Amino acid sequence: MNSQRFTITKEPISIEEVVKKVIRPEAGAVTTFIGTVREFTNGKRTLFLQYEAYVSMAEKKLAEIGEEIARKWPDAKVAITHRIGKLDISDIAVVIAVSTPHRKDAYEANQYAIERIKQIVPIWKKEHWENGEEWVGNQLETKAYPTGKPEEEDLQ
Amino acid sequence: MNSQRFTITKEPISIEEVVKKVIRPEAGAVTTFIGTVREFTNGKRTLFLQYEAYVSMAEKKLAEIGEEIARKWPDAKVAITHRIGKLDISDIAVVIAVSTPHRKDAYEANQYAIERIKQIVPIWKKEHWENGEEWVGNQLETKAYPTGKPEEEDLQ
Amino acid sequence: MITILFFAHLQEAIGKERIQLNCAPLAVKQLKNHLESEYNIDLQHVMVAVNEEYASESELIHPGDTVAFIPPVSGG
Amino acid sequence: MITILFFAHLQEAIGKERIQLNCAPLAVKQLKNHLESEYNIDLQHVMVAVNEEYASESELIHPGDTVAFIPPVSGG
Repeated sequence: MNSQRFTITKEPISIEEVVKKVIRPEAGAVTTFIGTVREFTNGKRTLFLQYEAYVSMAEKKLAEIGEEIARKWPDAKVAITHRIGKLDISDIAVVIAVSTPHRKDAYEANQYAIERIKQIVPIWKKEHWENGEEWVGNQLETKAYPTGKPEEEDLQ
Repeated sequence: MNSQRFTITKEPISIEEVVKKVIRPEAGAVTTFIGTVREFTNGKRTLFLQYEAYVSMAEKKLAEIGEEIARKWPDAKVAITHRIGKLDISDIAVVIAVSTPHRKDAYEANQYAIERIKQIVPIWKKEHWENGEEWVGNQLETKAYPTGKPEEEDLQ
Repeated sequence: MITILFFAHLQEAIGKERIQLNCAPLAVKQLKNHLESEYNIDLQHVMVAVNEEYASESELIHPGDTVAFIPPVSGG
Repeated sequence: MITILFFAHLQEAIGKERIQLNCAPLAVKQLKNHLESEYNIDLQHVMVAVNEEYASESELIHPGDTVAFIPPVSGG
């Protein structure tokens, strides 16, 4: 497992390894978000997913999310690992770990991280069903970014 | 590791084991809260902690928190493991895992669980410092429960 | 006979994990008063569980019951 | 020469991960228009990164730059 705090991997993700990167004596709270492959989306049965990334830029953008969090929650420490390649139902696609001295910040900063991942990190998933496959866009599908990039303000 | 979803243990807690209890095909999001032993509290350096529990009742109360969550977030599945005995700095005292189909619920239900643990589960910690030791009460110290028990409404 | 359990600082104050008491049915409040004077302890902010369920001050304790004194909890 | 990267459905539509283009400095918007007509693809909701940073439509692309077309992301 990569010792970098912000990383893209082709291997199964160890939750413990990601958590270890943020555990420290001054923090009493760690939250994790673990995104797993769901079998049914809008009533449609997924067989497996294929994740693809623009790896070098994705790692940069994950680190940028870490910097955004450091500005908003100065006491927080963050680590994010995202997996790419073929993932089966219930496989772990992403683990976000955030440690803070106090727990409320750990929840908030963690939720911020997953929302930002879904906005700015160049990773795509292709859903494979029994009768087809499709690259998934963002949930709005038609979101346009006037400045050519998603701003922090785009966070709902 | 105990296969029960709500359990008190004297052994180190495996995060992966707790998470496994809630991963399922219909849930795409798992949040965990990991409580670790913090070195400094109010500027005072902790050497280690001693946790004690009324084990049988504590496991019942953890399960009760699971039932409360099932009423508030019907799609959530929860598992909680709390460790007792001597814990060193950065050791894991508690792991709460919540899986839901959608992530917002997983954060909310998880946060609800830790707040309730701190109210109703008969577990106590004794802080050991360089020059003394003390059993820690609740943060308000003087909280009185008119009905003789903490109500759901007591949750801040 | 009722069984009474003590935890945390109460256990240290009394020097025992549990005691047994022969008594007629009595309210939680009465038992608290009895123990406060018997052991010179303060049970004001201490919750009581009868048979592993939190009980109010007026709840009756019967022979065979297990009563636990629960200081403010500090798990998590 | 600039290097152009395609991902996800764009990569499948074009049939290539990357192409290289000899051209004078040009705006992101111009490159988009060129590729849309060349490959018959829709780049309306596609973001552009120049050297791994998101770029606006008016940003200039220079020889040596790496340009990536980034369809709406779906990680997490």
